[in-house]
Amino acid sequence: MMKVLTFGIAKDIVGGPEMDIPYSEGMSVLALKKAVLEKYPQFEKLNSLAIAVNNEYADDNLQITPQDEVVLIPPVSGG
Amino acid sequence: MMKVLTFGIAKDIVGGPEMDIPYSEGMSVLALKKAVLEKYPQFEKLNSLAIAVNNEYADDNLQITPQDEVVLIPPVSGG
Amino acid sequence: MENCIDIQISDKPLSEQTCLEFVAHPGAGGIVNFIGTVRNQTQGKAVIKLEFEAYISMAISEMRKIAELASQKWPIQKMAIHHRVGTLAVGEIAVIISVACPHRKAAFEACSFAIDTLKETVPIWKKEFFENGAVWIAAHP
Amino acid sequence: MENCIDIQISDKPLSEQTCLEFVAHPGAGGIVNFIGTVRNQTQGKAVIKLEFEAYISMAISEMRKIAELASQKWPIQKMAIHHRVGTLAVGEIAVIISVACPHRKAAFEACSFAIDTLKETVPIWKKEFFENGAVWIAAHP
Repeated sequence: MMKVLTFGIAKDIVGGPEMDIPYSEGMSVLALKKAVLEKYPQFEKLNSLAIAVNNEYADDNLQITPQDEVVLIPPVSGG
Repeated sequence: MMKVLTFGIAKDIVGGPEMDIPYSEGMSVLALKKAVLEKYPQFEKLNSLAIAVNNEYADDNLQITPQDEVVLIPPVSGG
Repeated sequence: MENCIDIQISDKPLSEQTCLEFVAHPGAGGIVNFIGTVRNQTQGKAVIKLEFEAYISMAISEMRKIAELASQKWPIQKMAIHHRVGTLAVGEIAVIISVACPHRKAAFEACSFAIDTLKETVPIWKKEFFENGAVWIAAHP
Repeated sequence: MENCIDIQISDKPLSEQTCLEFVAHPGAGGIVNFIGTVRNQTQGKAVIKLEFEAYISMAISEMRKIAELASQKWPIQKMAIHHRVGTLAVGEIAVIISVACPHRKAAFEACSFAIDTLKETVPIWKKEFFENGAVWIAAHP
């Protein structure tokens, strides 16, 4: 399992500041997104859902390693 | 004679905060400008020379009355 | 540009004076500040208060990227971006962006670019509280 | 708009805080400030100090016209234009223009319009002092 951090509405949907997702070696960001959507279909209703890996927006094809800090980024609304 | 107030470089050219110009009834702003340029040809060298009558930029054909506050406006450079 | 950029996220009230003092530069001819404040209504609904949550480490990194990118596009001498987090009342300052440039046109463009980009990329989330509920802004269509 | 416009010409240092407090408005979503400061050089020549002279009654009137015209073009909630006169040192504030609007784009456009127009129409004159002389800015081609 890997830990995925949540903020904003993602924290409300998940019911806490993090969630666990089954991890498989070489897992891509796209695969992670699919796993998140499967567990919490409410994410489908958001305007967007990005993934940050180690403080950077991650492309769908980036491979996640177990040491990475992985964060769900729902639509931002700062400023 | 009528009093014409000066500011900025106009004050330097005239050598003081005001100058006297011969006044004739119904005198236009254009006629005033010509009288000023005749007395102080250095004004020809400026980028522009506007006339304010009673705190408003005045058109060349405006007629000046003896009660008006008349001011030479050399190129402005505020801000 | 390293020492010419000041990025801050704070749960204390932001100070425009602090930003202005940071961007002061003897060669600056124009300083443009954008100050985003909490509005009293959104689409006609009265806003009671507002909460900002940030993924702080990444938000700092994205704000710095904005300042660095702006510095490549315009001749920026100094730039400060401060964002508030936590609970804010109506009228409080949510964000300040200050840009000093030799000439004003660049300062206007860079400041406008920075706030536009901040609203698109920086992981900070705003929750508005109304009489009868609360909404995470921009979350849903 | 009468009570929503604050026009000042002063021989004392200008305060950004004063402008910001004036333009504060519960419906404001974006406040844009332009701050013009005295630069340390003009075309490579070191500036020692600067003097502003104003035809005050008309300058106030022209500054008010700018704010009123801007208020017709953009949905301005509050606007302050403060200009300094007298002797200023490098780094001192010559002018502050603050604009509060419901949305930021209008505030940027109105503030930029106001400083551009001020430089064209308001009867204020700047004399820059160098090591070896002084020049009335913009007077000659």
